[in-house]
Amino acid sequence: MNQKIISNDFVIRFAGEGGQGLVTSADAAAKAASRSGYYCQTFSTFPSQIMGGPASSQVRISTTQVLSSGDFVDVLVVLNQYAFDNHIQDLNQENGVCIYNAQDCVPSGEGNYFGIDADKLAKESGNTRAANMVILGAVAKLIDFKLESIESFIKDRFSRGRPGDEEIIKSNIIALSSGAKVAEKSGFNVGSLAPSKPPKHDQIIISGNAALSLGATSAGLDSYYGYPISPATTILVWMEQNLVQKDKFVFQVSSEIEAINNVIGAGFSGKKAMTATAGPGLSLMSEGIGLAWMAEIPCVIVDVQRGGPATGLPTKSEQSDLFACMFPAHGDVRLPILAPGTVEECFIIGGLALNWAERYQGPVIIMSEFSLADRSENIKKPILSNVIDERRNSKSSDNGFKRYQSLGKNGELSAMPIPGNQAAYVANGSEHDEIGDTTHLPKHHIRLTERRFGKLSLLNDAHFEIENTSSEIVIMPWGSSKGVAREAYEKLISDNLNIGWIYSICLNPLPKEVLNELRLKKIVIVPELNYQGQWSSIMRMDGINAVSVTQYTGLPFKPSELAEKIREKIKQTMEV
Amino acid sequence: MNQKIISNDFVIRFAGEGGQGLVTSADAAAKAASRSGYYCQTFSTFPSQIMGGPASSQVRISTTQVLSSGDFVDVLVVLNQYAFDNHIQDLNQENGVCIYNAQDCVPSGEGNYFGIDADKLAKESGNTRAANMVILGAVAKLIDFKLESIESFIKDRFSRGRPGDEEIIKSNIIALSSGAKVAEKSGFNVGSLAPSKPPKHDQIIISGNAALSLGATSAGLDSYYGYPISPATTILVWMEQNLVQKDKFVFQVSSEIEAINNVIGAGFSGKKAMTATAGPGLSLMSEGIGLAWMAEIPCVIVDVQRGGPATGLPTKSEQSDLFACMFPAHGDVRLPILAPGTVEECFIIGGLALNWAERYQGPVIIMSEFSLADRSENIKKPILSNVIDERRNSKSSDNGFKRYQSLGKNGELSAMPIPGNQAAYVANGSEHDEIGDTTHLPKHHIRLTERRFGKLSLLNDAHFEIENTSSEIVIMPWGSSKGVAREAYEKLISDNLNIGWIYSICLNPLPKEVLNELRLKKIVIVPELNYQGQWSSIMRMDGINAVSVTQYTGLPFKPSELAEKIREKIKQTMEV
Amino acid sequence: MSERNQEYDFKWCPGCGDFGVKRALEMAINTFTEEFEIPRTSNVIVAGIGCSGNMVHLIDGEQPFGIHGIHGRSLPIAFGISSSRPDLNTIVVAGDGDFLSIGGEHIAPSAYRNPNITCIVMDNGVYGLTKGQSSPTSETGQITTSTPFGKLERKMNPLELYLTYGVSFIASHYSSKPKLLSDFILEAMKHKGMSIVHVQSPCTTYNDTYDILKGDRKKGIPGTAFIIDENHDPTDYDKAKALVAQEGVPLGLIYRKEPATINELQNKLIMDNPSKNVEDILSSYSI
Amino acid sequence: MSERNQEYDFKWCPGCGDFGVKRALEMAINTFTEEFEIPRTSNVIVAGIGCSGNMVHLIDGEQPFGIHGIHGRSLPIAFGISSSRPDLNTIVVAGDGDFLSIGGEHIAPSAYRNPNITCIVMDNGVYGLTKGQSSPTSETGQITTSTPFGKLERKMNPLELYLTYGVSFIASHYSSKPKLLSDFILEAMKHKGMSIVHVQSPCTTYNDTYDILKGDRKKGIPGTAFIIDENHDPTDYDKAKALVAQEGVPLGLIYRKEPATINELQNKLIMDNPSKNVEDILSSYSI
Ligand SMILES: Cc1ncc(C[n+]2csc(CCOP(=O)(O)OP(=O)(O)O)c2C)c(N)n1
Ligand SMILES: Cc1ncc(C[n+]2csc(CCOP(=O)(O)OP(=O)(O)O)c2C)c(N)n1
Ligand code: SF4
Ligand code: SF4
Ligand SMILES: [Mg+2]
Ligand SMILES: [Mg+2]
Repeated sequence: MNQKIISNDFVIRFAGEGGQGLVTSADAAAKAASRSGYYCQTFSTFPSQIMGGPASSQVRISTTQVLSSGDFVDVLVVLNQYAFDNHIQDLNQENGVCIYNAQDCVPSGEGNYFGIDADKLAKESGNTRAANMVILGAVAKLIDFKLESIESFIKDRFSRGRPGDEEIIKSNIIALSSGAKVAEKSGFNVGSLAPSKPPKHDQIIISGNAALSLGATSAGLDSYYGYPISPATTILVWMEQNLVQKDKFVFQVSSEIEAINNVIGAGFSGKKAMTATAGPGLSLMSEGIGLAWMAEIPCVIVDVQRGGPATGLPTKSEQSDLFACMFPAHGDVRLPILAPGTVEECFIIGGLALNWAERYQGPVIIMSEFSLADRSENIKKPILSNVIDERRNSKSSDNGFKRYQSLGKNGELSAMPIPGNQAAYVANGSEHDEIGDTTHLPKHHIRLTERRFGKLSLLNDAHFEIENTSSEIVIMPWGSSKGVAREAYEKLISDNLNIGWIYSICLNPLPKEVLNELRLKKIVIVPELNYQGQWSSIMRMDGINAVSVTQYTGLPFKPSELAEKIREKIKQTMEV
Repeated sequence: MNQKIISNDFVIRFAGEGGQGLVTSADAAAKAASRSGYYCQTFSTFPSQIMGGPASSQVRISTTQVLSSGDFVDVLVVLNQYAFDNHIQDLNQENGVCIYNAQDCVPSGEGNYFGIDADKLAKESGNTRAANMVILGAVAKLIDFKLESIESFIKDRFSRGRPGDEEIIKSNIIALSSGAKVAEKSGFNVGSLAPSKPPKHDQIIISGNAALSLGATSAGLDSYYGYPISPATTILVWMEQNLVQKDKFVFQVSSEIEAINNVIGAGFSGKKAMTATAGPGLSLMSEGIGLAWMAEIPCVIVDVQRGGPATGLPTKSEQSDLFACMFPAHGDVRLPILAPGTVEECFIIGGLALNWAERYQGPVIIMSEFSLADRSENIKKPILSNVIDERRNSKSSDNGFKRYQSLGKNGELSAMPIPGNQAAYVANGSEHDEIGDTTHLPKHHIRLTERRFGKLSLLNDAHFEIENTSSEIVIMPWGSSKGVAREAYEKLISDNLNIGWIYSICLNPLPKEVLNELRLKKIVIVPELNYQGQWSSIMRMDGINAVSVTQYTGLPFKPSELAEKIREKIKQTMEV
Repeated sequence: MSERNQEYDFKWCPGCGDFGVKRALEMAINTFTEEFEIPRTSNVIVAGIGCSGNMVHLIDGEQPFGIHGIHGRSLPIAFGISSSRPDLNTIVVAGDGDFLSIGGEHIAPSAYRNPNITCIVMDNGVYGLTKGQSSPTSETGQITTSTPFGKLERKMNPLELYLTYGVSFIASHYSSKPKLLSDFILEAMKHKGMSIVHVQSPCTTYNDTYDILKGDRKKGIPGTAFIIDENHDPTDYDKAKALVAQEGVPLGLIYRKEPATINELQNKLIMDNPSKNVEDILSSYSI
Repeated sequence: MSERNQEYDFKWCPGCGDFGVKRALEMAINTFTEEFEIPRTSNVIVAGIGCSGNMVHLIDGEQPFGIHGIHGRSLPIAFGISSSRPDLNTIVVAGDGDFLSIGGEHIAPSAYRNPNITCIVMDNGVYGLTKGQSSPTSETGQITTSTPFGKLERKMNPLELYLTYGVSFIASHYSSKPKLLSDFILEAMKHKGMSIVHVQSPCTTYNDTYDILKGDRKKGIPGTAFIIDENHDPTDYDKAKALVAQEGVPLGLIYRKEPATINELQNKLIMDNPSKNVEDILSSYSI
């Protein structure tokens, strides 16, 4: 027990009640670790109530890029009995250690547990609010994380130029070391975190939703309209704080129906416009999204998925809105969909979606997901001058403009004039002729239906990954399951399975290269967080032999479990 | 030209402007013919404006059940130049004759055309409003239809116990015969309608929407809430006229969002409730439909399809709402769908959908379509005592009732108590436990997701057709394309093609027998009126090798064209 | 936490105004059920989405029926229930965001129909459940998570709207006096037609208005809440208008009249017109 | 039929009130465009779905921009345009069903914001395009295709609602005097903020109210339309309230005030607070 294992990777979880500062603790640990050159990823789970209720927040710290929230917990901090009872089974059986709040918890059975009276120690440090620091000190000690790094983090954080700063810093440092001492005395240790290998480039630490917002803003977002809904609310809040600039407009409106029609108006008027919502709001936007498709109006709709259907599981993880996003409205509609798989991709897609909307003159959907939107991760600091702000072709000519012509020989789209300039037309949700006037003659409906689907081919520059093309079996995750699928994939590869990897941040239209490759495969295995296997279903529509590995628990996959399920699925399908 | 061909089947079309009584003429012809023992089917097309605009209405009269609106027009009546120019190409090249309004139309070129001054002749008959009768007389003469039958129809219609009745009848009969005389003088004839073979059973003549409404009412519909929208408005109007009975409730509400939530309330309260809409309203109902699925509340939503997307083509034919109906909301949802293919099936499904909603405790979608909803057809008179009024299992027991238990061993569903009785529970759109209280724990979400999908298997008694199981190729239409597909199928069969026929009025869940049979087929050919091939796509999801023959013109298929397209498709796919 | 679901349930924050409203509603349901000798299960609670809507799971004692639907649609769901089953006591519980923002569209059409529904609106001037965004009844200038620089648009006066729409019973109150509040809820339930009891129910976490409502006696600051003058005649529409135009939060019955309910009107229509049976309707299609 | 689309287009029925409204709107656009020396393409017409909404395709002469959206959503679309592009002259054209029933939810929140939008509501008391169903402004008791036994619920008073919501410019008129009507539309366009010109525009096919509006001189029956007394002070809210409470259809300007528009408020907020550029925001995430 006293022989220290050196590890590249630790998961630290704080479990207790909502309102006990669990997220703050995990975030502080993530910040401190990333300042020391480690990679981090946080993950939280909480009920949909404001205070109290069982909640937890964790951080995974690693010497390399973190792909998922991991299988087990190496250091578990539990603040009450319920937390102990419900999280202890996640503790790493080998070296995991549980720190419990000695006042509120009596651990059952034997194990690597020790109690700490953080409140008392905080008081003794001279700062009743430093209980979190006591715990952080204990945690750091358990994984041999240098206290000095946390101390420097504390100094930065509390150096706010106020009179009491010095004292607060001092007491926090005392609290930190008193926690460390308890951990040392306990005799437990989890191992030693291997030295960090800091990347060469600058980094930022940011959540998925903030990255998406920042990406959109740096690509020229002009107007944002939204209505609060978990887990998309943080995008609205971000915009209200940051999109406060000349000629920009941001507003909390009265419903999602308003929001979708607002972005249609703004998009029509020549601006880059966006709204973000979750499932219930997406459903309400159905009619409006159909209008944007029909009248060909650039706008971006972000769906930060949570558990469904209906009000569903507002603070849980699920990837079950794919059918609803791909076919969001009545009539022949199939929307372009971008689904980020990492926080970095959230940034990229925030801008790309806006650019695509401009380029193909229509609505684009971004599908994020609770666990991705909410987690913090340190990523490479984006270079803003590299971000493209693509604008629609709006070349005006005469009045009575043929805005809705058929596609050109090379797929070019007729220009979309901007109000105030030459070349007025009517953007029409009824079927129409070239200038937008209503007509229901067969020839126009045929021509315009083909135009609407044809122009999707302009959206051909999204990121994709194809690896190990020689294998017949391929893993193809989408969206937020990318990281965990990658971890599972690497496990299976290291077990000498001959499988390939395909990933596309764009689900519609699928890049040609991806589609061609997929069609060659004997089996395409899709890990996804829904019941119906929605993405594999859509791929089967398109002639791909895809099967899903599903999970519908409200939680993300765990890497080892997923690897096992994939192995199972391969066996099954190869047997048939 | 003067040698009369005896035919089983004539198509008569009246073309002109909206407001010129075109529909009335076709309906009158249909009524008169069905009274003489013929089978009839009407079809109309008009712009979405109130008066004027190019419109037409036709009736196909036959000695056997009419399956479609046919390929060509045998007698074309055109009331203006535009109508002539735009309909003349539909005239049967062999024996077709066109009657034109001599005052408003100068036919171009040569052909079997003759003019008639119906207004003048009507005036001469002593009844300026009898111009339609003049034309009907001419039409009847051209196909050798007995004037006496029309005369007796006129007598019935105008015998209203008013003083002027006698005179009106007389003048109408004069008008009729004066029209017949002009036709006789013209020297043209189209052929002779073969003698009718009247069915043994009683008949009614009714439109698809009226049949659906009547079917629902006879199966115990209690409450109807709706908002006007073409082509579903006639259901609302029907209900407002007829569902005026004790303990029933019918109301035009303020939007489709209201309507869907109204039927949810009514369904929850223990009543059989229904609403009808078209695409735009369906999209607006998205969130509500998801709630009905999640909280498991019986209700029926009728989608009378028109051209989409958005406002689309409000008075045209399309079957493009299938994706939207099958996956109407965010989250894991897949709704039961009944799609009538004939007016008779409209009646059956009106009741069946309500019964299914009760049985599986959830929402059921009926997908009708403009051309089916709007056409009149003579069908067997339903025997009301045969109609089943199935009600939910509501057996109450104690309070704190476990309404959302897992399915029983034989798929039984726990009872759904009715307010006012024992056994209160909360119907919840958030994920919940047995009694409906909110919980987002994995075990409940897993259990209830499986419950919601599992209970679909209770819906296993809908009509289906499987013919010629020996062939590898099968035609499988859905909904309103059934009749025309059948006509094409019979053509192809008579050309000795070895193809089979599968049809199911239920698209989800597919009857087991149908699914098994489909999976055995090399190719399943789906004629459908949309761009994406929506039904074949969904079948491919489910492991069926289906391909579509699509059309997206806003018009129904024509039988010969469709037969050709199917032949083509078979060739293509067999070559690959 | 409810007795029924020990495992996991929703809890209001300590001090949340909704606790008081819950007690008031429980008392009103108890009395109503006893007085009219109906089964307790003839009470149906239709809940909106918000902290407030969680009320439906938290009622103590023998349970009424309930439906916890989607955000903003409690009124149309209630209309479906009450119009189909006029024998039930249909109660809406919703927050200000739910009832007045996304659901605001349903109030006027309902008022024109006058269905027999009792609405209890828990107004805390904020979106509680989504963590403190501005609502229609937030103050202009108020800082919330979605208005970090202060809310820009005008504040809604819900009582004035109800009156203009013609809601046939309107009371206003706050959550601090459950017993008093329950009297008005009971009256509202007894009222035949659409009734709204608009309750100031402070959100201690995001918009704690207790002090503003009650004032501070020590500091001599008066509260905004005031008891309606006992001479106020609630059948006088103009007086009611004047009352709701005043500053502050009136406590008591603002307006009441008794026009026919939509079910009464429809019943009359059915009496006045020949009832149709299905056989007759079918026969009208004979050829 | 428009010059532009000979092949197939929408036509109003002979005598439809919307013809008059169209002429009035054309005149107002012409004058506004000339007076402010803006390009004609700086006018944007946002149309609802209904006979009335077809206006957007039928404007004679050089075309303004237009958007013909979905039923009931003209106001939120217009808000997206006007808030993003305050330089444009944003005009809504919609029917009573579109604006007041399914779209009714958008009026109040818009009014609280006071965006610079001019709404022209063509009220014919009926759903024209779907063939004659009852609308919020149909009379109680009126027989329509959806109320074969007479409409049961109360009729809406839209002018009173606009006032209560706080719409900052409200005029009422009818379609029979296009020149007069155009003056009010022009004023509404000039008004900075949300303006509504509510026009009685009879539906000759399903609800011909010309005679009721104008009365019958021969028979000595007075019309319901009356010109607003020239002493009426449109800046007096209470007088405006009294005016719209009267029977009949007032012709003229009912109310006007000039609070800041939402864009003015947001501009002020931007001036008052340090503007953020993307570099700064990005840096705040540095580790
Ligand atoms: C269609 C939809 N939009 C948004 C949400 C997210 N949401 C849940 S509660 C709520 C607002 C709650 O505010 P309020 O109604 O005032 O209730 P409170 O929590 O303050 O009691 C919102 C916006 C949702 N569930 N559904
Ligand atoms: C979501 C939706 N519901 C219903 C309709 C059908 N619809 C088209 S126009 C209309 C009402 C028209 O009435 P109004 O707005 O008064 O316009 P009018 O035709 O009288 O000018 C309706 C219900 C639709 N297009 N979309
Ligand atoms: S957030 Fe506010 S409204 Fe919600 S439970 Fe807490 S105090 Fe009550
Ligand atoms: S139906 Fe009425 S509103 Fe529509 S065009 Fe005709 S007259 Fe005008
Ligand atoms: Mg609130
Ligand atoms: Mg109208």
